[in-house]
Amino acid sequence: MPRTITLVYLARLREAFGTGGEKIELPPEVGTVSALTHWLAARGGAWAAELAPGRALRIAVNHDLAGGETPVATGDEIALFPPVTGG
Amino acid sequence: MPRTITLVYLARLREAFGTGGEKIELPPEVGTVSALTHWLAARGGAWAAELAPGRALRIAVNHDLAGGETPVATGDEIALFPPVTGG
Amino acid sequence: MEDFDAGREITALRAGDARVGAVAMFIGTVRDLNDAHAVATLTLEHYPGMTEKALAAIVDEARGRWDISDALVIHRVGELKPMDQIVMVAVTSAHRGEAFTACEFIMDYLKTQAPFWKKEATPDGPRWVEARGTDDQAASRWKGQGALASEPK
Amino acid sequence: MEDFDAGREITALRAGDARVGAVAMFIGTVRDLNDAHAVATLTLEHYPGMTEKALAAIVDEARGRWDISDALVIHRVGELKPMDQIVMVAVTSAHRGEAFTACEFIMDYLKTQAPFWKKEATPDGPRWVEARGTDDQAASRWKGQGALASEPK
Repeated sequence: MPRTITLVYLARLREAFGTGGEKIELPPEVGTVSALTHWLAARGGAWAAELAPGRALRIAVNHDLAGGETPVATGDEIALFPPVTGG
Repeated sequence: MPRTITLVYLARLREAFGTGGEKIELPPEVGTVSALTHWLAARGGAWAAELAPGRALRIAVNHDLAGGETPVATGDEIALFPPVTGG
Repeated sequence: MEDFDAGREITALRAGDARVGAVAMFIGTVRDLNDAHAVATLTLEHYPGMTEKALAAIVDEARGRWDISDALVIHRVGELKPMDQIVMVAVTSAHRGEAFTACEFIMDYLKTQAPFWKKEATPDGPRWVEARGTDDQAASRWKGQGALASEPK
Repeated sequence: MEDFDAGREITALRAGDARVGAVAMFIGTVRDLNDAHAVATLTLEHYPGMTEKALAAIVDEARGRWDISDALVIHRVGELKPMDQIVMVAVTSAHRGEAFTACEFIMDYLKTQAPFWKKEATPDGPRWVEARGTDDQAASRWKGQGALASEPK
């Protein structure tokens, strides 16, 4: 059964990746936020640069801020973005 | 030479004394705020009650808050009032 | 004394100053219940002459302590009713920390240093509002950094 | 996104509630100079869906921590210019201490938790504003009293 999730890219990441998001099929070994960002970084280029360890990155799963151990499941909307700067 | 000062009574003190103020001649022995309030308290009645030791009292000399040791001089405007409650 | 329009006052306070990034504001309003007394009307008395001087001194003190752009205090006197506005303090600054802190400082000092007195009309008759110990405590927070020149010795 | 009238918003927020004695408010505005960069325009991006949820969570958290009557957050998105209003936070309460504290809490958390991003147009080209360490410090002041449910683990 395909495990489809929606990825959302915001602000600087949206510009770096050249898209506001995409739908992807999760590979079987990706079960957490941390595994997902490693898997995306392996695409190389802007992905490797923006998702490198040490780059400030925030992730929301279904509109809630999430940590590296947060599980990723079919149907989730997962957003990647830099630290927020509103207000 | 007469030493005239202006006394101003505000809020509860104005009501207790039945007047918003008066001009008085300072007796020679009254040189400070503390001596002035003792001298006024000696009038008895509402004066003794409102100016009794332990009653919360604030004094301003020429529109600046003053302490007991603040000097009193000819021409001063001296205001007596309860702790403030604005805002 | 006439009511004020907080939005208009703030607009005027920051007009033309593009260095301002933060506006902190406080408005005090008349409650219909105070210390368990129902309040029909609230009468604010002040001490003309000293009031203006005290408010200016409080604002000057805030300017000396924090890097603020501008500050405004409006305080009404006379008879007010529940939900009426009593006082407004607004502070503009480049940054929010200074704006918030200076605004709270001005309110705390106004509550303990500015010559205003409240008299409530209640079902049991008129009642002068008593000063609160919590207001003295709030004002004393600021003492460590130097006291107001106009403070009692 | 349309501008807001702070005075009108506050009037609506406290309308009909005579228990309110204090309104604390903050307005953030666009500065023409930020981190030594001249700013011609500022574009606010957000994350529709999460933005509303994050702002509601921040306000709920403030309601849980302090005895406040009501709270309001307005945050604009899109292109703004120097001196434009960006954000407004207002809190009503019976007493001023709670109003001030809850208002400052909401702003501190909004700055670090709500999904908004600023991009400046400067003479040297566009520039994404970097998050400030001082904002994290400001938000961390509130940690001792229990954390937001939506915080990263």
